[in-house]
Amino acid sequence: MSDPLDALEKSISTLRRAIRDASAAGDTERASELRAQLRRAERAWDALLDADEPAPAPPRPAPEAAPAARGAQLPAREHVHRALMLLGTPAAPKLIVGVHEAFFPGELSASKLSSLRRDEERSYRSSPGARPYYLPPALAHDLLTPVRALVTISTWTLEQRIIGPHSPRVDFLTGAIRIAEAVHTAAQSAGNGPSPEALRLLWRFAVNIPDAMPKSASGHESALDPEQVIEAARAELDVHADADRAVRAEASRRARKSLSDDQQLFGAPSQGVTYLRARA
Amino acid sequence: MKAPVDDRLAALRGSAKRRPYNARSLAALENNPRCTLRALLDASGSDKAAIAEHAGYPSPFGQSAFAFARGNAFEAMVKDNGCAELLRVLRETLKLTLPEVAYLDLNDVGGDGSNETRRDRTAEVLLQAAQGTGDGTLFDHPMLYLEVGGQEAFLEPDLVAFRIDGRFYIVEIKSFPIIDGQADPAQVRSATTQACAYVIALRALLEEAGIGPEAVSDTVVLVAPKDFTNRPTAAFVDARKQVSALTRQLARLERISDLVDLLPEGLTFDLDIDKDDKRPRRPAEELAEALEQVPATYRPDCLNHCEMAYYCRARARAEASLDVLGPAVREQLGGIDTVTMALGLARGQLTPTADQSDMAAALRHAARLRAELTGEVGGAA
Amino acid sequence: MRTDDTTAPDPAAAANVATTAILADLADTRHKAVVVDSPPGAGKSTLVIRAAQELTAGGERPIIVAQTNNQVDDLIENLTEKHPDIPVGRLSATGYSPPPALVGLANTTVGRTLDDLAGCQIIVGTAAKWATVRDSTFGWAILDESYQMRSDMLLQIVERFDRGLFVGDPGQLDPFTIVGTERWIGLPHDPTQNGVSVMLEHNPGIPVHRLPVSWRLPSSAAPTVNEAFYPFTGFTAGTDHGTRALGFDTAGFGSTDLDETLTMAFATGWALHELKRRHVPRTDTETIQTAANLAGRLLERGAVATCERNPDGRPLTARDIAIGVVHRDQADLVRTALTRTGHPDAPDVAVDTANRLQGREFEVVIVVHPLSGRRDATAFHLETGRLCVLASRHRQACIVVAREGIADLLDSHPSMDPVHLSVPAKFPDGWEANQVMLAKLSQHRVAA
Amino acid sequence: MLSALAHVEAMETLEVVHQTEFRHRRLSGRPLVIIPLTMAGEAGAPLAAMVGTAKRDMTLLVVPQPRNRDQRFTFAAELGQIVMRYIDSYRQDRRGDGERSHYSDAPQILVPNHGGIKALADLGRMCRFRSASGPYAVPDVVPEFGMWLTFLVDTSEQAGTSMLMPVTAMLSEHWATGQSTLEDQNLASLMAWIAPPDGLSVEQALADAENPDICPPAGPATSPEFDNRHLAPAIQRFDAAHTLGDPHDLATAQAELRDLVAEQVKPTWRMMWTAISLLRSVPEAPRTAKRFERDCVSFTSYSDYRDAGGFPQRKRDTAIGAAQRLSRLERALADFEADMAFDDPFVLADRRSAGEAFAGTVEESVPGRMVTTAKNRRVPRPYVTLRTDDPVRLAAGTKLISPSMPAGHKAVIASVHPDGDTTLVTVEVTGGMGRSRTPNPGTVPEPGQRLAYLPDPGWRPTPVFPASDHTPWTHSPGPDEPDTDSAVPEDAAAEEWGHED
Repeated sequence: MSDPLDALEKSISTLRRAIRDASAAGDTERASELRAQLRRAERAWDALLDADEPAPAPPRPAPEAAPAARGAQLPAREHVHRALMLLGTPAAPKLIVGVHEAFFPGELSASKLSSLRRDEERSYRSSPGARPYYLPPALAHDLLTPVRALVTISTWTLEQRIIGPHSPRVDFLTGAIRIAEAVHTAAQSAGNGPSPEALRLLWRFAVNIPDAMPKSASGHESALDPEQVIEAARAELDVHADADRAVRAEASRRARKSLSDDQQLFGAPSQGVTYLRARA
Repeated sequence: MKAPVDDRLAALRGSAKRRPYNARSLAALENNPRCTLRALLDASGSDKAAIAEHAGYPSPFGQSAFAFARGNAFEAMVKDNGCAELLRVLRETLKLTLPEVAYLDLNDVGGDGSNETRRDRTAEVLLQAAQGTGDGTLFDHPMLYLEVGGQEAFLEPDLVAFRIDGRFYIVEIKSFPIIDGQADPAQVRSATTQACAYVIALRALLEEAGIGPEAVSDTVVLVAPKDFTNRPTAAFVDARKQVSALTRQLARLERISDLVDLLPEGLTFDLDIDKDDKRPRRPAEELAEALEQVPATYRPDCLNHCEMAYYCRARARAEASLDVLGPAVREQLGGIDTVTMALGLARGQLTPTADQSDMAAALRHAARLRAELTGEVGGAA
Repeated sequence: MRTDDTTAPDPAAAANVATTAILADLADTRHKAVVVDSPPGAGKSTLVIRAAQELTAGGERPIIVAQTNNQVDDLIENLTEKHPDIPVGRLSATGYSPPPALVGLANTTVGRTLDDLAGCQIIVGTAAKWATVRDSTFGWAILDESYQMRSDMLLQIVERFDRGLFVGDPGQLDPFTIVGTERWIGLPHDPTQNGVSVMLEHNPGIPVHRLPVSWRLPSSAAPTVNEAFYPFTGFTAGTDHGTRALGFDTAGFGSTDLDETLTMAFATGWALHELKRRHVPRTDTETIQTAANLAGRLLERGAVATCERNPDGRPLTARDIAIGVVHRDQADLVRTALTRTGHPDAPDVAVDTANRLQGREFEVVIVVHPLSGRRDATAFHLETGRLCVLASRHRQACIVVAREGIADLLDSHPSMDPVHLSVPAKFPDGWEANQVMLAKLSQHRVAA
Repeated sequence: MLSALAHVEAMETLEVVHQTEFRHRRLSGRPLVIIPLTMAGEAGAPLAAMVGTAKRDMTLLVVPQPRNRDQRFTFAAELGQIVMRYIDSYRQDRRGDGERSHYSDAPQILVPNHGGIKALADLGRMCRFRSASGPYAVPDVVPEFGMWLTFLVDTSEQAGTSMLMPVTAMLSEHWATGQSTLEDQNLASLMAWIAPPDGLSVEQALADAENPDICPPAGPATSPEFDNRHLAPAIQRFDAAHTLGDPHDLATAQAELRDLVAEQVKPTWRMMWTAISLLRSVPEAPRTAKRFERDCVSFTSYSDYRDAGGFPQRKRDTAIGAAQRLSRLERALADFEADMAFDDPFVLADRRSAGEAFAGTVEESVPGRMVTTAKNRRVPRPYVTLRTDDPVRLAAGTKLISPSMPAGHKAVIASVHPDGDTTLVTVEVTGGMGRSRTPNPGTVPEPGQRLAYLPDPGWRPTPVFPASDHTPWTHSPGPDEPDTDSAVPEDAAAEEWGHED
């Protein structure tokens, strides 16, 4: 028992028990103090183990942060607008960030996006028309209430901003076509070609569209053919387009008749639910 | 006779708010149906964790924030972009046709997220689909409803898919992986049992509209990450046995009055929580006394799922019950309940009853062999 | 695919229709295999012999694969009796000594290698023995009791034949392994599965026939066994009410419980002899002695069985009676208990576990219920096949000995079975089957 | 029954009880201990591992952000290097010639519990199909490490092997506690019974063992409380530092994470070595050496396969592979159980109490009995009758071996007769008597001699299956259906780690 290691291990156990007692008694201050002691004791144990033991590996250098690129100074809503314009469909913040990172320089975080969305309605209502465009939510086809998960652009038509049962798929396919076109353009241009992020984004779309992947798929994005993706997406789009268009058109007609201008942008209040009941 | 039972159950719970049933607690009914204590605590909607803690046995069940975050992130990813990933796997497994993509979000109804509104809206759209007048294929977070032992239970599957042939499928999205076509059976089991509650609730909903049970498949679709990737894959789980097992347990719940009738008058598990400092005012000893009035059936695997397990284990230890050692030992000592009895018979200190004579002979023989051996190798331990 | 139309009203006619369809498929060279599912006592052996004879007549030299030496001996005995003109070979391991019934048969040769049996037109052996044969291939194999043959065993013998007739009872016990591993679950070629399922999994389109008539089970038993263990396929009893009957030689006196139970069984074909409720080890003396005493009492009083084979009645002997148990130690104890009954013939009563009683037939079977006296039911004890074997061995009556409390045990049974992906649940479910049996037995209950 | 009684005794006395005389598992002189930790909710995401061949020689590897694919493989490579260095040290000394030569020693990896094996299995599966070139390339050692891990995990499924073992299994094989098998899987609880810390009663030690503040879980899962209270914030700080790119902050965050994880894993590390020294104090069973020889052979043959650049193990067994493995596993289990009963009087007694073996005193012996064999030879077949108190449930015809007789002794039960409270068993001695017509002295039990018999697991022919490229029609899909299981999955490279969102 004369081994200092044993003695230290004992005091470590004692410390742990004391921590348990302190936490059980709700004494967090004492517990964290004891924790610090425990940590010191554990370090001492390490030191005792072997004087020659190599020091803990030096932390691996972190990959260098991407240098701030041009365009980074644009306000966030400009980034969002640009990404949405590329997609041409209502989109969730995550996809907007994805499109942004794939095709545009600068920082855009999802958290920034959500605070942005809260501001839009307030800013519109305080002075409608003060801005060239707003970023309102999409509208549900039945209740015409806001679909808060999806962001649109106020300059789009109501049809574009309404979400019917088929719209998520239609918008996904449309988005796939637009992204493929953008990748294609980048590949044709004189620059560096599409970014890895862009190829990755396209790949994520393509794997979920029948026949959009090359036949002998080795499974990674570099093998993708944007034109094939476009063709495949169009083929499936043809299946859904009519049904989707009909619902969106009907709903927008209804919206134009029953909703005020600002409601046409930011959606009917949820009292609309009673209307639904009556209809059902 | 219904009212008195409900009153007795309410009295058992006391001043605390009733804990409503959910898919998880319904699934837990299958774990240890023999346990009276658990049945009463569940039926009365008592807070088992709080009771166990006040009795001196805080339950160690907690969910890691990582698991929670991962579960949510995976489900969101699967449903991103118009359920793109989900559609791909459902087209593979359920053979959904190309036009079957219509998506209805039932997480709220025009911003109204109350259970009742969502339940009504869910009923409306699912019945439309079943009757061929709706065009939904994917129903995101519908709100189902089931009456359990006279209490309401709101149940929220991850997704219900409706196939063109007129069948609903419960789709469970889980973040544990399917590696080379296999997943952890315990996790599959718990996901399946929860899905069974949805199957039963959905069937109940359709039944009111005169639609038979075959409209809801008892094959559940499990969507989970494939291998070590983040991409989903889907697998079928044949839940027929679990559906009938859970149906049985729900039926047993209706018979809770048999158990309630056996309880002493005035028994309650009320903690008498102080309105201000949220601490129980009831003396812990008093609670312990109340708990002891009710028989519990402890099994070691209760430690994996029941909040009361540590309490019950302590009780079983105090009673020297062989339950502590688990079914393997119990099985060998059939008919003997306690350590005291087993060793008393083995050492010949207790006289066996006629019932026990076989076991006593076997125990004495085993004890003799052990004595010979430990004599040879120098005593036990 | 299921092919047979079994709506024929007359059992014999229905069975003929099925047999004709099976033989037609055998003659049809498009099929690599033909499967025949046979409920208990549906004339499986008759079919095997008929098929062997037909194949031989068509110029084939078929082999027959059975699972145990007893099964091989029985098959050979039947074959030579029905077709004394066909030379039959018995492929055996060293150390095998044929039972008396086979010793004097002129057209049977026992050999250790195929060379010893060159002149035989049909060669019969156990799967284990066939697994040692190399480099010979036959046109046809008839695989008897093939639902009890594990997939890995089939793999060892499959190269010995081009095409196979798989015959067996899907309701009986599945093969098992002592090795606990989940690594093969969900694979179509899981080696712990039975050979028939694995073969069908890889060969869609194989014709699957079903024999529609149980010639063994009396009309009192066929519907219950059908409902409990074969819920998705129907079969009927081959005999009418009244064709089979049991009667006592002597009037009962003295031991009333036993007599009451025997009377119930004789009158209705079923009896549940229920002992008082207790949790007991599986070796519980009282249960075991009661099972033995029932047999002893039956022998003591003497019984006459009437049936289609013996319309004028035939006295039952100890060899007509079996006692079925779950565990081997129970069987050992029952054998000892039989000697204690004092009846000189009692030791001749067959006593065995469900596994070993598979494929056998008796007039009266006494069963120690797998769940009797248990505190909880394990998957092993709930396994449908086990109860199915025990409840379907009899031609006249089945007596179940159990402690009270099985209903409660089932009622509070937790469903803890692991659930696996993409694996169809095994049906019928053990719990449901037990419920059906218990519901039936409760109508024939005698409290002891 | 005996082991059940041992647990009951332990429960009453609150002390562990021996249930074997020996340790039936080989314990290497230089085992490699690995304690793997994984991140909750993630598919086989390693969080950390502590690894080393001595208590004082330990390495802690931590993945600061387990969701990051590159960091995971950096971790796999680092752990892989340590493990491969250890394995390679056993690929040096080879004995024997030609085909039959094999390495004289084999590695032994010890993990705390079965979960640890599962974690290594997942890691092996994750690594073995990876490629060191092309897209998503990983360091060279990763696939090699993955294949070796898979090999070791596969062997651990086979009874009696010792190359990868959970320490809890080794401990609970020897010591019976007064708790359930479920609780026995918790290393701290098990150690609380076997060797409670100085000054603590078993009861107190047990309470401590289930308290994550005192005994953090032995993994692979960490305690949810630790995750939420300490680990999640620390990972967040690391991520933040990583994003901001300040090297000083990053180093601090990383050091903090290391300290946190070290605090969680070190109590288990120390306990592992205490457990190992406890196990060392239990004498090794005689037949362990023979089984270890088989380990060496299988280690050698896999090593040669790797040297020849063999493919990684398949995702799932083929029909023939599965059948072969099943036969191997069944055989090994039957042999191991017989070996244990043969070596160990405690195990034998357990089987005696169940009637599966018996011991007694010879009452009568007919050493001169002869029979004529099928080959017409006269051979000695003595009859020996024993009287036993054991509840014998073996039937006539059962083949027997005996640990009390010289090697090679074989017998078969001729008859079993109950006689009052005892049983008379007559056996025919069939082997181990030498080649002459009279049995060698000492090979036939004599009256008054005490001896034990147990069933002979016997010799079984190794089953012969079709060649692996000739799966027969019963076990393979038809020609028009594709074989879905090629040796290397086509999507190996595509098995990417997904979007980290």
